[in-house]
Amino acid sequence: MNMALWFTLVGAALAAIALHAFFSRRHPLRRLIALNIMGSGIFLVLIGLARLYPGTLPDPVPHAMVLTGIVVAVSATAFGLVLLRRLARLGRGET
Amino acid sequence: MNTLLLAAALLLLLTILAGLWRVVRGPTAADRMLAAQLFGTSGVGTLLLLAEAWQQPALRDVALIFALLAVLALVAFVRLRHEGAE
Amino acid sequence: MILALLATVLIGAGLIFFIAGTLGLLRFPDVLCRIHALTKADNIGLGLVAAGLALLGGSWAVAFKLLLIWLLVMAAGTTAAQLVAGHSQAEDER
Amino acid sequence: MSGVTLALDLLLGLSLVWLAWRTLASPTLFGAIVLFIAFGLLMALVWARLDAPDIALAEAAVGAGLTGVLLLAALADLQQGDNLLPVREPLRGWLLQLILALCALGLFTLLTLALLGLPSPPPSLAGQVLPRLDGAGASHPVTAVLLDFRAWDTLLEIAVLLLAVVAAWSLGSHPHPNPRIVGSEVLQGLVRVLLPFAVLSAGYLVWRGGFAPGGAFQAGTVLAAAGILLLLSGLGRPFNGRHWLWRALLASGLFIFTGVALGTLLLGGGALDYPAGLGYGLILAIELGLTLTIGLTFIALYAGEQDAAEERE
Repeated sequence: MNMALWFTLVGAALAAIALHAFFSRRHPLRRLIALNIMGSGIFLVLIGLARLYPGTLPDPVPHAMVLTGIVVAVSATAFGLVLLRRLARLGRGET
Repeated sequence: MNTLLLAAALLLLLTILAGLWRVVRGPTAADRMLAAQLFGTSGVGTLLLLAEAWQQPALRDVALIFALLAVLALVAFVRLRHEGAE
Repeated sequence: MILALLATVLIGAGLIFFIAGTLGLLRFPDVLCRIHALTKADNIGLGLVAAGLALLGGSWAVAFKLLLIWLLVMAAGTTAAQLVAGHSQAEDER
Repeated sequence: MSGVTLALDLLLGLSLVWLAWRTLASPTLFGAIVLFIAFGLLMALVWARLDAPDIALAEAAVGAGLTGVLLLAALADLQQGDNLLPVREPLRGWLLQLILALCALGLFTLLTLALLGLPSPPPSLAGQVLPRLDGAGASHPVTAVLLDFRAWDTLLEIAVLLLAVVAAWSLGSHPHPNPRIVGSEVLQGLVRVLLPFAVLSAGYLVWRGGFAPGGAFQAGTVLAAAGILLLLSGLGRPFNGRHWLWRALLASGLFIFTGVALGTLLLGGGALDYPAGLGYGLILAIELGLTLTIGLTFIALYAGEQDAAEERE
């Protein structure tokens, strides 16, 4: 079996597992982790596609997209965590 | 030579997976964190071996970043956890 | 040829240390013992593997980078061990 | 393909799926976070396998360093006092569970079908990017795509990062994570050793980005990790987020990027259409700014903003 195809399938599996966890787990921190794993799965599909055929050179455009995606994913996660901390403080009755 | 290097990388990957078992089992939080630190070192070793086997010098830079930053999570664990809980 | 043989020996020896460290992590009874096993074995293991790879790398720049990586891992690893040990001691005393 | 490589691929893929499952099913939050950090390490190895060293670099900095520390800091904050984070009841009922499992299975099937239905060879833009590299400001294809051919996307991405900081600030302050004093001398010794190397590596990555894997994203994350390490060790003091110099540095990437866009527009070309010969210098300037912005953005999101009241003390 083609190596890149194998990893794209792994990526699809990761996305599916994480989707399941995102809806079945209720703690927001767990959901953020699930979202991150889902993202990794999708990135894996994209990069696997970029070099699906070993003869051709890897396509740099998906690489650039995934690089952008990783940075945006981290900043979204960081912002989500700020929201969480705010929510917890509201729950404790602090302002 | 290449096959040997790849076999070595495979062996290191196996030690990482064995360490994962310690993370899953614990029992203490310190154990989990320590095992995570081990992945850092084994991961650096794996990356260095792969850099040579696949002739991808950029992987040495990845190893360098790991060497620099793998300790960060452990520091956060030691300094922040259970803050104000006692 | 001799270089390649020497490199193989060094890398092989390094792997043995890695495996020993992992066995210690899995089998030793408490945190402090496990720290003891890990820090020594892994740092020496990585050093040997890096030395072997430096022989194969074929340039001083590569060898220097490998040395730098090893030194960084050692600095971080030993400090990490110290921190975790101190942390679990503090937890025990509480 | 040799048997060893095949074993390596199979082991990497299977352990990735297993690890994701264990991470998401972990009984404790702390365990989930540590397993997620390990997941990042395996991802970096997979990126290396897929000839994507740029992404492996970013994943190493993000997965090994940044995300883990952000999650741990948030967890420490959530565990202060009583945890009053509103968490809804877990899903109940076999029908809901079934629907959820079918949805997940559906996603996997759809992705697989889409993969198998691709024409052969699959569509690729490599044929359009690679011949144009000679005229671009960077000879490394990924950097050329990010900062030359599709520079607009990157410009907007930086705007999004700044927006995240502004949004976080607008929510009011969250407490700066206060480090404990345990082991601070040893730790500060380590930080004094690591920090110069981290800054040096960040610079090295920016410089490499022009012609080899590397660039502003990776360098910025390394810088952010270094800054957070400084705060955690107690060597660095939390800064005043309202200070104009801090804000100017935070926005420097966007300023330089927009400045270059306006400049090229005034020179008569299209915006971000670099004049011949100037491309390399302009891209390097933009990348240095981006590195600062990305690094400081994550530090700002980690550290939060101090209360106005605390400032006066």
